[in-house]
Amino acid sequence: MTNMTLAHPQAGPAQRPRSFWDKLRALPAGLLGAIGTLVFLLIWELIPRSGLVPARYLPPASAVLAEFFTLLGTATLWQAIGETLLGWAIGLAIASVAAIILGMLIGSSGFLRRFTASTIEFLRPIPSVALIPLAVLVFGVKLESKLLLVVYASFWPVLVQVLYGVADVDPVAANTARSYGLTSYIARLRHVVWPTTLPYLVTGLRLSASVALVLAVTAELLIGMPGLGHEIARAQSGGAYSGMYALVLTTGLLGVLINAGFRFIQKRWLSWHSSIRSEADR
Amino acid sequence: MNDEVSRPAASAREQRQEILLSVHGVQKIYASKSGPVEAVRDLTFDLRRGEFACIVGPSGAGKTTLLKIIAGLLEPTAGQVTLEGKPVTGPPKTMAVVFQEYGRSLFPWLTVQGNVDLPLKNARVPKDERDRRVTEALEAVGMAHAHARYPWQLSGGMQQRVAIARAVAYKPHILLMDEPFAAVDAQTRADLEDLVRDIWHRLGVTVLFVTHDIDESVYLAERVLVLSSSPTVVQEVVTIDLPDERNQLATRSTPRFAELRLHIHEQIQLAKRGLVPAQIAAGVL
Amino acid sequence: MNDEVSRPAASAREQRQEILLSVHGVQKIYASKSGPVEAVRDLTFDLRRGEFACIVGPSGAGKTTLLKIIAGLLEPTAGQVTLEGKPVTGPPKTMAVVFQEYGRSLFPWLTVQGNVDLPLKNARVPKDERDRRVTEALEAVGMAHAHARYPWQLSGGMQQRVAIARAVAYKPHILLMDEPFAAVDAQTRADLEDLVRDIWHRLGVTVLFVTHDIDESVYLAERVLVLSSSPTVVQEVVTIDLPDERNQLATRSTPRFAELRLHIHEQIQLAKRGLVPAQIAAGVL
Amino acid sequence: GGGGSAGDKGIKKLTIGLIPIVDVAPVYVGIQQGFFREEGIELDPVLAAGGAAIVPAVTSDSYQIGFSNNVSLIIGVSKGLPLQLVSPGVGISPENRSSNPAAGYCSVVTADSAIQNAADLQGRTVAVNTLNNIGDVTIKAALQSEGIDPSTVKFTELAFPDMPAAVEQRRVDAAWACEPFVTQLLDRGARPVLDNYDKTDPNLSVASYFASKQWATKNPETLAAFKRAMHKSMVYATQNPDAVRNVLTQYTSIDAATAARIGLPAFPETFNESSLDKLIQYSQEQGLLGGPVTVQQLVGK
Amino acid sequence: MSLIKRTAYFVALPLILVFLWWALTLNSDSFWVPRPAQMVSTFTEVWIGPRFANDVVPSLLRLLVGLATATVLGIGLGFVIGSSRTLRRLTEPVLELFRAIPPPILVPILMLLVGVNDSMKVLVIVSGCIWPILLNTIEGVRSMDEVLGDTARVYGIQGLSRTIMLTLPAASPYFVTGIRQALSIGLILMVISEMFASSSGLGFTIVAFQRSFAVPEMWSGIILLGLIGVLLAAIFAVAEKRILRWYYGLKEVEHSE
Ligand SMILES: Nc1ncnc2c1ncn2[C@@H]1O[C@H](COP(=O)(O)OP(=O)(O)OP(=O)(O)O)[C@@H](O)[C@H]1O
Ligand SMILES: Nc1ncnc2c1ncn2[C@@H]1O[C@H](COP(=O)(O)OP(=O)(O)OP(=O)(O)O)[C@@H](O)[C@H]1O
Ligand SMILES: [Mg+2]
Ligand SMILES: [Mg+2]
Repeated sequence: MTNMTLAHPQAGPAQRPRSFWDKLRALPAGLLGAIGTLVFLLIWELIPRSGLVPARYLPPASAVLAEFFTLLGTATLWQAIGETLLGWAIGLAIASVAAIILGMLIGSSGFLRRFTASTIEFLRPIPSVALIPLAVLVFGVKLESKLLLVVYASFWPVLVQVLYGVADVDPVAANTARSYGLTSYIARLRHVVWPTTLPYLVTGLRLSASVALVLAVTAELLIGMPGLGHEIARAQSGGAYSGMYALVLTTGLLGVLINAGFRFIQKRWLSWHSSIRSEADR
Repeated sequence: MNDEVSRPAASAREQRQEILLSVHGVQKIYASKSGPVEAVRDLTFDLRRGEFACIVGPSGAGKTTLLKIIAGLLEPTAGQVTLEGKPVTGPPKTMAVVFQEYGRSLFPWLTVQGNVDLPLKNARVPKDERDRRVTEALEAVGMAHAHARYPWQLSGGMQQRVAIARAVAYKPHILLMDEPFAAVDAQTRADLEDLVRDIWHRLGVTVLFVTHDIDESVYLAERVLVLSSSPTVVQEVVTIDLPDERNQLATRSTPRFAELRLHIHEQIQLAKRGLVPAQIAAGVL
Repeated sequence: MNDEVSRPAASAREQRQEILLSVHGVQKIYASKSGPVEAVRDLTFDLRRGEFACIVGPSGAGKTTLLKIIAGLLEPTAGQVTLEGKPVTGPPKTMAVVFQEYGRSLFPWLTVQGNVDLPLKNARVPKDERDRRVTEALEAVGMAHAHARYPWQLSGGMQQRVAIARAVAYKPHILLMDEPFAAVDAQTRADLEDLVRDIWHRLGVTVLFVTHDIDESVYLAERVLVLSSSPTVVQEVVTIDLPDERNQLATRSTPRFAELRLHIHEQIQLAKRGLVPAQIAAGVL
Repeated sequence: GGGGSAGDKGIKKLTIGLIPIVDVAPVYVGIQQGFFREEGIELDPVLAAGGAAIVPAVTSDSYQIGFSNNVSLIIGVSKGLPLQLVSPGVGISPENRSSNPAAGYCSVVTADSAIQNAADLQGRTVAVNTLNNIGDVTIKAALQSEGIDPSTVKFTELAFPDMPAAVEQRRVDAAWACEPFVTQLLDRGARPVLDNYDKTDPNLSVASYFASKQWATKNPETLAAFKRAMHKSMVYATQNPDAVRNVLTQYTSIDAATAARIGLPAFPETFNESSLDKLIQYSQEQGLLGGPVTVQQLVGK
Repeated sequence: MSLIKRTAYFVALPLILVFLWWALTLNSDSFWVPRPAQMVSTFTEVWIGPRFANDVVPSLLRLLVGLATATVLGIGLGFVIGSSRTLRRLTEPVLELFRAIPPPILVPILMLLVGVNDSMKVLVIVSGCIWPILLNTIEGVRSMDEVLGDTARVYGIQGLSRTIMLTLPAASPYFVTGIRQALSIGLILMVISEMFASSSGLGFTIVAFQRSFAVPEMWSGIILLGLIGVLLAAIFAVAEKRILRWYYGLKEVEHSE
């Protein structure tokens, strides 16, 4: 990839017109990202200003950003973020712990894997939003309802990843462990299965973290529990579109932060794993 | 490399005539989708304590199968393996195995130090002694400087040396190695061969070494067991009467070396054509 | 194996004295995070059409770097590579490369047939001729029976033979091979060595073969280029005056073989210690 | 959670499930005025996104009281849900209409100049917030009373907040909107074409506060106290529309300027039982009910 | 494994669960939890008949169109972005931001921008499904084996041929993974898109049942969704096994001893 230019053997003058691209390519990653963001904001600004879409429905980026920064100064926003994150964190924690324990159990037995496969395949695609009436029935309009949705949706990615991870234990590594006296189930779990599963697990957690956020906000939006989703619904029902977009932006940024956090953990904990290694090489 | 150390150990070895490992009538039939596969028909041989034996045989002869049975990782269909008087039913505590796939047998999430340490930790060896043994073993293979690195930061030869260090630190009575150098380059391979002989000399451990490579078997072993092709029996046992001090260039250039490798080569050619010398039929070594 | 075919090809080869590949003053400096790394300092040599040359050198000498430059995959920092009179700026049409990592150089989603066929299809060779060339090439490497299998269903040696068949079917004027047998077992390696010499004889292609293994270089080549360690120059060029008919056991047991390998071995030891014979300084072959 | 039965003496805590619309303003006014506290009730209003979440919450005792439109409640009771209407919530009255001539309450509005009256709706699409509910039930009833075949009008679902944009962009031909969106639409030149509530019954009871039968029988005193406080709140809200407008900015995102201009519904003191009967009848005719329902059953007599 | 054994494994746990459900609801008379027998009759009553053609089929069509669009867009964009490091770096923050926005929030926005129609619903599905496909494709293109790339170059495979002969198959295991993830997201979004502004469709029907307190009918809808999910996953698995036969063979070899 580094020597792509070689693919075009015509040297010299033919390469001149590419100089802008070459300059761009030389910039550091962070700066390129910033440029990309700016271009996106510019396009967003221009679409309503040019009248392509009425500004009332899609306010220009500048208006939304201004609204966003005003919101940042209000306690309401931070309270809403707090509510959303509370549901997110508790739900994700419950789902992960349950999925890890179940995944390790099911994954380490061929019988259990086959026995549960059809049920898992059936339950997994059921959209958690369809469970809203059930949630409200069982828990009422309380945090637990949100949790039910969040837990149900974020349980599956972790479970599936843990199952993959457990199945991926290298037979050579397992044999090595056995021949060096790591014969008990616990020792195998701790020294071989767990470290092998960890990278899969972290990937699962990363997926689940995003799903959990989506579900927390959706629950707030549809059931009407306090949090960012509810604020968005309120802004929308009041026709305060810039406020609504600012809140959507907040949600997006929150998602980005969560994802970045998990990437950081991944880098720190899993520096030994090939996927991270190759990332560092590039 | 091993000039000074080898002599006392060698003389000590001569006294040890006790049988350490005994393989008797071992047969293995795999159940596979396309019917049963007889990988190993009937293998019988003994290893004395402190001996260095190599097993050679054509590809698919069942060398890996045999090694796994000895290591207690696989149950034989018939026959028995006895280690230090006790029948082997699971991985024995006094045995260490070095697998061919070094890249997959080192745990990538542990450092070099951690890899060598893990079996000791699991065996609840006290911390002090563990540290001492790990350091010694890493020094023995010349990897002490890299103890904090991860396996994937090492070259193939270095990784294989770590795997050997792990086995050494475990202080086994018997060391099994399954084609350990098949995937390293020739120069590293030569270095590792010398390393293994050196360690064998110094620790007086019993070594059973599986290889494809006739030259390697002649260079390394005191005795070479030649396996027939499938269904596998012991085709011949060749005693390597080369001097105990060996040198990659000198030893390999001697006429006796050439004779021995030619002899084994012919035996394997015979084995491939399915000709088994009469003496084997009797099952005597 | 190659007894009957080799003689006429050999005589034809003697007449071909035309320079096919010319490497002149090639230098390569990698830009890396920890500053520039000079992998290759100044390499100059020529290959005649139909020649079989081996490159040996210590690990990290820049053998792979050199090969990639010749193959047009990497741009040299200084110097020039000329193939058939034209400077190399991208992968030339008349060249084929066999990489060391056979497992990674075959397309896993294509069958053996498909892999060999792909470059021809890309070059819009008519279907009839393509089929003929693919079948011929697979027969030449003894893989015709496995044409419908996928690469990952084959053993390492078989995979490498498919990679060679792909190069052969491509009908290159020059064939580059980068440590192609480093990761296959000794027996397969010997077979593949004979296969490569056989194909070279039959097709009269020019071969540049990079290896770690001194024995292999002596066994295979007409000429061996010994590289110094980094910063790399050509340390010495050794003409292999062994008879053209070679045999794994007989040839390797001859005294001349032993002499040649000892000589190259010593050169590499010198190179490792940074001693470069005066003749190299002049850049003359 | 049985928050309602927290100790018999002293203050009772009640959770009430509301929707963030104009209709529930009396509850907030009543809390402000201390009517509930006077009756020994600490009322905790919780805003849900829609009635769909409130009914299960009331049956599971998460909320003790809920707010919902009457058609939803009629359907629920007809399907066997143990619910009971406890206080009137919102409705219309001729006096109220006359004081808000232009800005209406929920009614069908359109910006399409081709649609002049209800008859022009034939073959067109009307957006309602929820299908098979009070909106389309009363619209169909109103159309029928005008002699128009309701099956010629197509209904689609759209959330109230999305209606102004949808009407303006001609994505639907007409919308059955609620405040503040009716006012928004009228500001942008839309015209009312059908006053479906008025056509159904000039004194229509639109929505109510309800409780579960079980809770109501177990807590008769608390229920009575709630009814008294709610009654006071309704009377106060009817007499002090400015207090209602003020309170709107607290629990909805309607701004003060809009709040000052929108039309307010009536806050009736009693159930208009005949209009409830009409709603039952229409719902029955339109095939929405699971079984027979009577007004007595609804109001728990 | 024999067919009988496989079937036994497939139905064993579901049967046990249904039995438990039956046993637990034997004596309860909850309004919200129907009994198995009642469920079966409701299910056939509700879904077998015109409702299937009027509500289920259009929903599934929208889902398929959405998935197909997301696949084409995701793979196409993924190829372009994945093959240039500069482009990757330029777009990364914006893509991350968009990916993090919960799709249900986009419904009102898309309604404003596109209107209330089938394309809005399809777009909602696309807006959620595209991310796993796009990101996986980028990853696949990015992590293509260097040796494989060099091999192709040496044999003169460049430009469009390179895309068709090398990049597409090499990245296929990745985007297939993406499509599999998109499948379940798509189903969720199909329901959500019909929850907001609709008058027909499977998601709408379930919500309508829920709002009119038709509890057994609502449950039957949830079960139908589950069945559709299983069916889609099964169909996809068959297709995947065929297309990626080489990949699974390769993995099997790598993972066996
Ligand atoms: N799990 C298995 N199931 C069925 N057959 C097997 C299995 N493992 C090995 N075999 C068969 O048993 C025979 C011996 O295999 P083994 O791996 O022991 O040979 P080997 O001598 O180690 O060969 P190599 O030198 O190629 O490593 C082969 O024919 C092989 O195909
Ligand atoms: N992309 C790169 N960036 C920086 N340095 C490099 C790069 N590739 C190779 N080098 C350095 O260049 C030198 C020569 O590398 P090269 O791979 O050509 O050696 P080699 O002779 O093929 O070694 P080996 O026998 O181990 O394959 C080494 O010191 C290596 O570290
Ligand atoms: Mg083996
Ligand atoms: Mg190299």
